[in-house]
Parts: sequence; structure tokens; C-alpha cells
Amino acid sequence: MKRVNVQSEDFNVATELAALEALGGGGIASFTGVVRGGEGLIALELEHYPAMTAKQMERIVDDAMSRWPLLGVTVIHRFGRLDPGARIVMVGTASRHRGAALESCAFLIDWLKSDAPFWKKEHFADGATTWVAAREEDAAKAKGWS
Amino acid sequence: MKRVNVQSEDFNVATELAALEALGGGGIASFTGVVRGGEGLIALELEHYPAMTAKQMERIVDDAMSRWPLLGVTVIHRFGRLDPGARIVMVGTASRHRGAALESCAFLIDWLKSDAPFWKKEHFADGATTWVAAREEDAAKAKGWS
Amino acid sequence: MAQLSIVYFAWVREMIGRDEEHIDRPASGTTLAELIASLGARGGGYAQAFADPSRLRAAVDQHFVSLDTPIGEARELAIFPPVTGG
Amino acid sequence: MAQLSIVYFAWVREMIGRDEEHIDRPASGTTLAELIASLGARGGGYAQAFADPSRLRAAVDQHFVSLDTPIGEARELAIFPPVTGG
Repeated sequence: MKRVNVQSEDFNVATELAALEALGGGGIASFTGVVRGGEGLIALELEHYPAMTAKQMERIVDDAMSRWPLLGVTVIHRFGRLDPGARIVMVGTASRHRGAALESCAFLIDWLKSDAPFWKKEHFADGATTWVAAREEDAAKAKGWS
Repeated sequence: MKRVNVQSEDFNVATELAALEALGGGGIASFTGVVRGGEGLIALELEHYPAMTAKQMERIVDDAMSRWPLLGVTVIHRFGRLDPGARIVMVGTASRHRGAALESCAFLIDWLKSDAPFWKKEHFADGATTWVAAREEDAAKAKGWS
Repeated sequence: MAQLSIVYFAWVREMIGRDEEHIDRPASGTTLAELIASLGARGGGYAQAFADPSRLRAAVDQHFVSLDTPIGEARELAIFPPVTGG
Repeated sequence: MAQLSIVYFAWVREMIGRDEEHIDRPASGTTLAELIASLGARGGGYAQAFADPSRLRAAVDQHFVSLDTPIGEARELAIFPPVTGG
């Protein structure tokens, strides 16, 4: 099972995990990223490159599926304007082996951070906006898997 | 937030993850283990050591919380007779840092495998039963964290 | 003389045919391995369950310990196979 | 002459003030860095956005490439800051 989605609307983690559980694999790992509030943040705006995003996410998922014995992978990434506390992204993996499920989940979120064409802009209560800077640490983490 | 439960009834992964998401951490990792079917398995029976189980799980969770900057940890482990496809265990972690959430989730499930007093007995369609043997690999994985 | 509860789990419990018993606690310097050997000497299911101590694990007062640990002032000893939870 | 679509994202798009434009595709041996320098020479938002190429990343026909890549037969070039998804 391979499910890759780029969407503005929210997703239901329970529904997604249930689909992965139903594959009979034994182990399901997931990671969900949510908008962190605080420091006056009122919204996070996610811009992406529509012609490329889903294609690139498919490539990353195919790579994970060639590295680990996975029965299913779900990757959903939202775009648009999101409130603090809103879900941004989820990765779910199912495998007969818990190590494969956990490692591929970490791999996928690391690669989404460094290799999916999304950009985050923070909107603050005082009207200020900032484009989030990429962290070198994120690029290094992704490269650590090769 | 620290939630440790040993129970015979099923749990709701969505409810558990929602509680972790509500902590405002930014990253939530989870692992769910389900009974793998196949090879004539009709049920998995989980025995545990009630006087010790929750206590030992608390120790493991405290250890994880001292190693990583976690906002919340949820560990639920079932006992009793479970059908193929039933959930056995879930670990959920929330942190401001995705690495901390993912690593502590892997740590916790590795330690539950090697250090929580549960024993699995497989029941097969032909009436045979087998106590599942511990895998050396599991003990090695847990020790790998120390 | 102080009492010691011994609890058994999984196939150890099944072979012995009971999940709990109470004995007079042996001298505090007695190791778990020595106590297990003396239980095995009872024969029957005990002898069968305790034939190969390398297949056994133990907890004293709900803490995992190795079989060379002295029984000390223990109140509860648990004997079982390696755990297989998760 | 073949056309090249150029798409801009995030602060590159904001500084330039447009999200897409079409130009005559330069000679196939022209590197992205050279093309970006020529766009920067237009001044204004372009000069500002392209002042420091080390802050820029690119994709050709929806594949990430480095700035020393020749434009080749590309149909779509994307110029943007390092990605920050996930």
C-alpha cells in the first residue's frame, strides 16, 4: 500500500493508521508534525511547488520501500494557512518488523524536511512575517541515511 | 504528561495521539504493535506479572523522559487473549524535536520487548500452543541504547 | 522464620503446575541459582522446569536480577522465561 | 527559439514580485548559475533575490539540481530558497 497526498484540508490520523494496521504487518510507526504555537505566532503558511511536490514525495516513498521491507506507507503533507496546533504532516509505515517500520518512518520525515518542495512562512500577532530558514542539521540528517 | 496503562481491553490510538498532539510540542511519534495472523494462528495470549508490570513500565518511561526532552509519553500494553489483527501495545511520544520523539519511541518499544514482564503464547487452529521464544536480537537492541 | 513467596510465569508456571507458593526463606546468602537448584531437586515438574537455568530469568521484589544474586531479605521471588512483550 | 518557464517560490517569489515568467531558453551549455546572474542583472527585485546564490536552490523539470548544472533542454526551471517542509 502506498498513499501519498498533498492537500490543504486536515487529515484523520486514526483512519490512516487503521488502514496501515489492516495490512497485517505487526508493527505500525507514525510521525505527526503539528504547528507549534508560542512567541506570538498566529499562523504558519505553507507554500509548495505543485508540479513537483507529489512527484517528489512519491520518489522519497519509493526509496524507503526499496530500503525496508514495508507493507504500507502513508505520507500526507498539507499546504496553505495553518493555525497553531494544526497538523502539518504525517508519515505512517507498516512492516512485519518493528525496526523497519520505525527506521523508515524516521527516514521519511527526515527526507521530507530536506527534499520536499515546501516553504514555511510564520505570521505573528504584531503583523510581522518570516520565512523559516532551513536548518543545516536537517540537511545533515537526511544525508545521514545515504 | 505521562500515561502508563496495562489493560485487557483495546485502546483508541486516535484518542491517545490527540492527547499528545494537544501538548503543543510540534512532533508526535508512535508505534503500534498488532497480532500478526497467518500460519494457522488463531489467538495470542499475553500473560504478565501484575505486581511488577506497571511499575516496570513506569521505570522505563522515566528513563526515556530523563534521556530526551519529552513533553509527553503514553505507553499502553494489553494482556489476555487477543485475536489476529488486535492491537497489543502502543507507544506515543511528544516533543518539540522530531528526533527526540522518534528516538524515544524506538527506545521505549525496544525496552518493552526486553524489559517488561509479559509472555506470549500462540494458539493454533490445530490446537497446538507455543510459548514465543525471546529473540536475542531484541535483548541486543535494548542494550544498544545504554 | 520469614516467608518467601515464589511466583511462576509462562511455561515455568505450566510445567510446575502452580502460579504461586510460599516457603521458608533460606539463609540470606543463598543465591537464586542455589534456591532454584533445591526446588528442582523436588523432581517432577520442578525438575523439568528448572533443568536448564540458562533458560530462566528472575525478579526479586519486582526488580529483575541475575541468578547469582543472594536472596537477602526478599519477600517475593519470581521465576520465568525471558520476557516476550511489546 | 525554445521557451523556458521560470517559477519562483517563497521569498524569491516575493522579492521578484511574480511567481512565473517565460523567457527564450539560453544556449544549452549555460549553467543555472550563469542564467541566475543574468536575471540578477535586471536589477530591482531580481538583483535583491539573486544577490547571494548560496541562498538559492533550483529544480529543472521538477528534479532538484545544483546551480552548476547546464540548462540543457529544460522546459521548466524553479528557483527558490532551501526547502523547509516536514
